[in-house]
Parts: sequence; C-alpha cells; structure tokens
Amino acid sequence: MDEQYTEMVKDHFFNPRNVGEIKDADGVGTVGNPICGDVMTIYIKVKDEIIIDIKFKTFGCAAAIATSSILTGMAKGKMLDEALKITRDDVANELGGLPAIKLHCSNLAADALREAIKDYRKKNKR
Amino acid sequence: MDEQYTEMVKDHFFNPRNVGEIKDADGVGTVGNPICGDVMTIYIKVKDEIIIDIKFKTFGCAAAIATSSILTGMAKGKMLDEALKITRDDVANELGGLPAIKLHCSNLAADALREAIKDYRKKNKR
Amino acid sequence: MERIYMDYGASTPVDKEVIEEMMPYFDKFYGNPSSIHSFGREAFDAVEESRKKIADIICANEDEMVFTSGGTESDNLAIKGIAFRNKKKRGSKGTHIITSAIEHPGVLTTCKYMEKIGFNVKYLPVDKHGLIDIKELEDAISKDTFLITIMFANNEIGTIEPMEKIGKIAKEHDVIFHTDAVQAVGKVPIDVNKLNIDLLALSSHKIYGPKGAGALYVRNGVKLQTIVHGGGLEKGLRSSTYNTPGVVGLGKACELGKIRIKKDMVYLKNLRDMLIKDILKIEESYLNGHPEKRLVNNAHFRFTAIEGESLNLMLDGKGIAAATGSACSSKKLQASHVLLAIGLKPEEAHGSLRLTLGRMNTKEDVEYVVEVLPEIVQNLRNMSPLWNR
Amino acid sequence: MERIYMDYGASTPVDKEVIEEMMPYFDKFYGNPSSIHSFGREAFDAVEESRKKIADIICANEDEMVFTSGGTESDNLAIKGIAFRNKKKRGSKGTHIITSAIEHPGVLTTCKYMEKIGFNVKYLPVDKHGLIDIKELEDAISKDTFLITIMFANNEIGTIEPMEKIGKIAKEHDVIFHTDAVQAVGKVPIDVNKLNIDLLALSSHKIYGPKGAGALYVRNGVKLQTIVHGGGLEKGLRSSTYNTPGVVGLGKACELGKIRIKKDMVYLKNLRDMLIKDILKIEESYLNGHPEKRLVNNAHFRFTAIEGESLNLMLDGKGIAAATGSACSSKKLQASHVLLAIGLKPEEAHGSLRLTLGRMNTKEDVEYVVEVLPEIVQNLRNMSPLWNR
Ligand SMILES: Cc1ncc(COP(=O)(O)O)c(C=O)c1O
Ligand SMILES: Cc1ncc(COP(=O)(O)O)c(C=O)c1O
Repeated sequence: MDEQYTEMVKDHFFNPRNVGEIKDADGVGTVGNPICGDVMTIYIKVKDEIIIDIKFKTFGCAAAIATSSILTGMAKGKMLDEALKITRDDVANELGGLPAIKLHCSNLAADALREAIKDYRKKNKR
Repeated sequence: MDEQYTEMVKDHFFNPRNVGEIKDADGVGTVGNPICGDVMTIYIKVKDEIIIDIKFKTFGCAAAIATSSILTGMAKGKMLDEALKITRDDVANELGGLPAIKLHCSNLAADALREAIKDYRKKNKR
Repeated sequence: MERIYMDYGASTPVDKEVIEEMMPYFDKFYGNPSSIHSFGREAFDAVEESRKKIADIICANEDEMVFTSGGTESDNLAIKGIAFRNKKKRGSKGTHIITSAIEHPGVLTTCKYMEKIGFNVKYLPVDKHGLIDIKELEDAISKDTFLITIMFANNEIGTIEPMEKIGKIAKEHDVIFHTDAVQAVGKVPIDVNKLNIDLLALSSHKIYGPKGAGALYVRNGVKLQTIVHGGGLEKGLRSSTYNTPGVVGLGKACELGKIRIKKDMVYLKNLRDMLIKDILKIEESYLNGHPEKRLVNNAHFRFTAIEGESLNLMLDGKGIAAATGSACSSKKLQASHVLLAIGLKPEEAHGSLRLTLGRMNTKEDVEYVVEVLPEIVQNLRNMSPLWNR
Repeated sequence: MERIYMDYGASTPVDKEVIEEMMPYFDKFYGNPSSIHSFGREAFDAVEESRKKIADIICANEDEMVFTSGGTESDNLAIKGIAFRNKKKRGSKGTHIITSAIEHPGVLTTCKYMEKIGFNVKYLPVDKHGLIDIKELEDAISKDTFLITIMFANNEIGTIEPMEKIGKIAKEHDVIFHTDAVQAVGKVPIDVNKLNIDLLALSSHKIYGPKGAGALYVRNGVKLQTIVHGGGLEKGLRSSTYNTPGVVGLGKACELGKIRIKKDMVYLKNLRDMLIKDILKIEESYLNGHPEKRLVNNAHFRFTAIEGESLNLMLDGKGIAAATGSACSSKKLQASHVLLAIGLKPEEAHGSLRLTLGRMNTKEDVEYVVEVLPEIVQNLRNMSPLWNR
C-alpha cells in the first residue's frame, strides 16, 4: 500500500532540471489539460538528429514536475529515434517508481517529448 | 444512566441481616422462580399480632438479597396490619434506590412477607 | 528543520491535559465498563462523567449522547439510523432527504448510497461563498421529506451555514434536522435547543481529543435504527466495548473546549485575518469561502496557474503542513466537489490552499508562512505553462 | 485492598510496551495519515507498518487487513458486507446464512437483524461442550448458502470450534467463511490460509491493546459492501480518519502476541488447570465448556443453588474481578444464550462463574481465588432456599 513519492521523485520535484522555455525551439510539444490538473510543454533544440537542448514547463502535481525533469535529462543528447523509444514506464522506473494512482495521469512527459519531436519533424520535412 | 448499587444495598448484601430459617415458624412465604433467578422465603414468628422474629433465605442477585435483608429489618416488631402495608417501593426507598432494571424483578421481599402473613393467618383462623 | 502545522482542520494534536486524563484508562482503570466488578464500575463512572462533558459543549442532556468511533460513523448513524427506521415509525413520511452539495464525504457518500438503495436525495446548491439558500431549502421540502442534513461549517472553505434558520424551517415542517458539526464544535458556540437541531455529529480528533472517538447527539424522542449490531449498549444504538480512554479523552477535550472557546475564537480569528490579509497581497490570489461567515481558524485560497499538490509539497519542503482541494492530492483524482460547487472551474480548483489554524499556532508561524509562500507561488508559476507574464 | 483481575475475557490492560509505542501518536505524530505533508506521512507509515504486524499474527497479507473500531464492527462489516453485495455479485447464491447458537452478540444480533430484513439464518445447535456438529453444518448448506459465520473460540465457556473442518467444508461448497476470532487471537495459533478462513474479526482490547480498535481480515478477492460510508479509505471498505494511536497500539499488541504466544499458552494453561482442579473440589461444582478444546485462559463453572451476580459481587468484595452468564448481571435479564445452548437449565445457568486469566496473573492470584471461593459459595448456599443440606 505504499503510495508515497520516492526520494528521487522528491529530488526532481524540489530541484527540477531543465525548467524553462527555449525561445527559438526546433520543436514544441504540449500535452495534458488544465481541467485534469496537468499540462506539460517540452521544448527541444535539435542538431543532426540529436537533442542538443531540452526544457520544460509544467503545471501539475509533484509527479508531473518530477517526470518532466527526469525525462528532459534522459532525452538530452539522445538521437531522436532513441528518444522516441522512451516510454512512460522508463520514466517511472528512472524515478524509482511512482504511486499507482500517479502512474497514468501525471506521467505525461514522454508523450510531450514525442509531440515535440513530431512537431520538429513536421517543420523539417525532407 | 446510573445503574449501580447504592452503599446501602452493598451493606445489606455483604452483611445481610436476619438470614436463616425459623424451624417453628408461625408463617412461611415463598415467592419467585429459580428459572428467573430469584427465589425468596420469609419465615415469621408472631405474638399478639406482632412480628417478633423474622428470617429469610434468598437465592438471587445482590438486589434480591439486600431487599430481603432490609425488609426483614423493617418488618420486625411491626403489627401484621402495618407490615402488610410495606410496599416494594418502600423497600427500594429504604435502600436509597435500586437500579431501574432491578426494581421489578428482584424486589420480591415485600411479596414474600405478605405470603408469610397470609400463611400465618390461614393457619390461625379464628 | 522547524515544522509548522497549519492543518488543524485535518486533525489536531491531543492536548497534554487530555492525554493526562486518558492515561490511567489504558492500564489502571482498564475494566470493561459493562462489567459488574470494581474494575468495570470505575470505568463505567468515567464514561458517564465524560458523557456529561460532551453533552455540555452543545448544551444537550447527557442521556442524548451516543458514543461512536468518529465523525464519519456519527454521520452514518444519523442518516441511516433515521432512514432505516421502518416507514411506519418515520410517520407518514416518504423517502426524501435534503442535503447540500458541499457536505463532507461522511454525509455525501452516505446520501449517494441511500439513493442507490431507493431513497431520493436533493443536493442543495450553494452560492459562490458556499452558503445554501434558505428559500431553496424550504421549497425543496415535500411531504416525503423526512430528513434535512446540512453541515454546520464546511471543512474545506470554512463557510458557516445558517443553522438557526434551517432548524426553524425543519421544525415548522416537522422534518428531522441532522448537522455534521465536526468542524464547528469548539469554534462556534452551539446550543442544539436554540438551533432546533435533532441530530449532531462531532469528532474528537478535530478538537484536541484522540482519534477514533466521536459522538452523535440524538434529541430525546428521536428514534434511530442502529448500524452496529451487538450487545446493545447506548440504548441499543451502538454496540461494542466502550473505548474508555477515547471517551474520557473526548470528554476532557469538550470540557477544555467549552472553557476556552471564547479565547480560542478571538485568538484564532486574529491569526486567520493576518494570514488572509497578507496572502491576498500575492498577485492573482483569491479567498475562497465567505468573507465573514467562516470558521475562525480557516483560511482558504486559490492561486492562478499553479497546482495545489505541488504547492503543498513545496510548503512541506519548508516545514509547513497545509492542505488542498486539488484533484492530485485525492485518491479519486477529482477536483474538490466543494470548490466546484461554489462555481470554480476545475483548473481553478486545482490551485487551492487550505490553512487551518489551531491553539498551538503563533504569530511567528503566520509570519513565516506569509514570508515563504509568495516565493513558492512565484517559483511554481515560473515553471507553469499556464502563467504567461 | 489488593485486587485481582480475572476477567481478561472482558478486556485486558494495555501492555506497557504498547502504551509506549502509542504515546508519540497522540501529540507528536498527530497528522492525519491521509494528508500529504510530513505530519501525514509519518502517521501513514506507522499505520502501514502496523498493518503488517496485525496481518502477521494470523498469517495474512498486509493488504488483506481492514481497520475497524473493534470486534463488533468487524463482525458487522463481515456479515453485512457480504450480504449487502448485490445478489449478482454474490454469484448465484441465495439468502442463506449459517451460524451457531453460541455466537457473540456482535454476530448473533447482526444475524437476527439480517433475518428481519429478509435473509434466512440457520443457527446450528451445539453439544454439551459447546461444539458444533460438522455433519450438521454440512447438511445445513444449500445452494442458497453464501456465508458460514462460526466463532473461533467462545467468549463465555472458551470452547474452540473445529475451524479446520469448517474451513474445508466451506471451501468445498464454495461458501464464504467468516470467523469471530476475538477471543482466539493471541491464545491459539492462527493461519487463515491453512484454515481456509475468508473473513476474520479481531479486537485490540482483548490482546493487551487499546480499546476502540480492531480489524477485519478480508481474503484477497472477497468483495464486501462497506457499512461506514465516507471518504473511501481501506479500499472503500471503511471510512473515517485513521485512529493512528489505536492502529499502532493494535499493531504492537499483535507483534507482542505473536512473539509471546507459545509462552503465554503454557503459562496460562498451567494456571487455568490449577484453577479448575481446585475449584472442582467444591461440592456440586461443574466445569462448563470442553475439557480439552478450550481457551488456555478460560475456566467456567457453575455451582448449584447460587446466583452468579451475587457470587461475582461477593468475589468483588474480596477484590476479585470475574464474570458470569447470569441473567441478573445482564441488561436483558436473560440467562446466557450460550449456557442454555449447551443444555443447562435457566436455574443452572444462573449459578455460573467465568474466570479468564491473563499475562499479569500469578500463581498467587490463583491460590487466593481458590482459597476465597469455597467460603463464598458456602455462605451464599447457606442463604439459599434452594440448598437444603
Ligand atoms: C465536516 C466533517 N465531517 C466529518 C468528518 C469525519 O470525521 P472522522 O474523521 O472523525 O470520521 C470530518 C473530518 O474528517 C469533517 O471535517
Ligand atoms: C467473541 C467476541 N466477539 C466480539 C466481541 C466484541 O469485540 P469489541 O468489544 O471489540 O467490539 C467480543 C468481546 O466483547 C468477543 O468476546
């Protein structure tokens, strides 16, 4: 019945990495809905198919903020194809797990990243 | 909601007066039923219409024993006609009250005395 | 780190004097109060003395109090107890219950269950401050209405409902009136007779008593069906061995509550108003609940573009314990029904913060909260895609 | 006067170690375990740790335990919880419940209520020792039977029912098996899996824990309807703020119980057998209950021609706390249903004495009781019109 946040979640919540906007982002992805209590925007800079910079803005609970923070760290420096493979489960695992009820609703970062990559590819269609 | 025994009840329960039998009693009265948990027998010696000795035997709860004890004290030395006037309420009052649920079921002493007097009068019909 | 507790609405520490009073009943006077021996009698006496003290805080008679395990059970016993009396005993009444949209789950979930098993329930709406409309209440009453259950004071936004008027209407229409007064006891003077209250739920752990103890006031003459069947204590209304220490603790808490209420009210209101005044200086911050008709210890806010769980955890990181009506902090992941009922949009309800004060709070506590909060709100807004300034 | 407590079956003192464990949860870790801040989390952790300890004493999983306010509520939740699941969810089962004639009122009164609202209940008789007949149980099962509820050990005469056989039959017939184990826990080793028990009620104040706390074991997969509606804790099975000190106390009591059970059993059995041997020397005294299949701490007697309340009060006068099944000591003024069920006549049932031993009793206590009792019995008999010798 353990429904509490791990130390890792707390660390990323209290000291979120890569917070902010990238004004001249190559791709931007937003998921979530304020009515449900979670909105996430991910900004990426891409060079040679590599994510060279990534930032996020998140409205949501501690899980939403922590998953945003860790996901940005996981994605930075990755090839886009590799980054697309990051799943919600990967994110949760990297954080040492999430409370069951948070697993689905607040764990949106991987989705936002996929949206950002999609946005980048749309803009940069060959 | 006070359902506890008064000090007076406890005194008469722990130190019952007039316990016993009168072998050559002039009147004997028994009331109650072992199934209900209370049986009382009152023995009286009568001289010139006066109760000159009285004893009891009681099977029953503390209230039954205490009421037997105090009743015998109240009746001793009384004229039969006076003794007949002793009611259950008189007995309960003399004890400083009884718990409500004991008021009716265990307070049989006055009835037993009446039976004893009736018995005496039957035997000594003029 | 020093910690500051401002969540007295969720639970209170047990008062030292209450603990002291309870202690002997754990291992000295441990007899079962129903036993006839001396160990039982000393426990029985303590239970009955406590009954008087508990009745006293709401100006009731001691024989009108039924002990329960808490506010929730009291609410359940009140509502189901009246409803499950067979129809004949309820008189010519039907199956209609009137309640409000902002009740505590102890009442609300029970009412939803009653609907499921065939009763009809009217959930009165509230205005933007959380008040029910008396006219609407009166209009809702039909010949089928047997129960009005409306809380004394709301646990989230602190709004105090018009008890006297509700009581008057209930009496006029010969309808039983139950109130969940869990948050009000000790913070609002209560006289069940003046207010025409028939049933009243209270809980120990909100008034510096131990958890796991509560009581239901049942006006003499009002008949209930028990919901915990057994040996038949409490005139058959609630079975199970008396929780002697719990009852004694609740009794002492009520006694202290009665003595201290005036001082408490002035003291808490003063701290509360400091909180409200200073917190509302934050940009796009709003007070929820009624500006005046509110519990002296309740301050409830919302902040645009941030989410309550995060806000509360950030405060927790600074040692401050508070609460929120955010969906994310609840197991059901739904925004507070109270905040929605006062007309907030879900996204507004998410950004809520409840600070509930208690006897142990000081001016310094308030100053610390007021100092720390703006920066946290700012940090979260800087992180929020909904805050575009 | 020195007092001797031999009514552990009615309630126990709280163990010093249990009190110590509980204390911080009154005024140090007083947060509501459902709150998200640090005060809440430390309380939550304590609750969950206790859950493990409680599950452990009956070899269950921690997620199979539901906290309640005591044994009575656990029994109510078990029986009503299964019964009120709608028929479809109960499967093709009907409305038939099987119980025994000697259940505690927590079960018996609930069953009587179930009858009143349309269920059918079979009350299995018992033999002169208080044992149900397994064959009779099996014969009573029909396709409509959805619940067997038979106590583990009887609270009056101490008889231990054939749990393993009942469990086996329940399983074979696909019927839910609930047992009221309030008196057995800590005095009989229990493994709910070995015994095929689906639901098991236990109570804290019978095992040196605090009053007002209990638990219901609910086998994984067994679905219940809640009886206390509210915020939806305990997987929706039991709402109301967690009684943290109560839960912690129950947890510690279970932990100690598990550690000490072997020693306790030997120690208590030894004292009990001394009691029985010496008390049966009294003329026309009889042991009630089973000679072997009985709780290690239970000695239950009857004495011809005397009444139990008087006997108990006389013992109380000598500082000895005991119990009786006499009508006169009960609010209902009826002789114990258990004593009648084992075939005693009402007048025999009146003369009963229950001595239930506990950890704090000593050999000296037993010696004192054995010394004092014969004289009291003699005095009462001398006073009794039913004793003619
Ligand atoms: C208004 C209100 N009613 C009922 C309750 C339930 O009380 P308890 O936790 O004692 O069951 C609470 C607190 O949780 C409350 O605030
Ligand atoms: C066998 C049995 N079941 C149930 C109970 C009720 O337990 P509680 O007093 O905790 O409600 C008791 C004790 O009173 C008991 O002995």
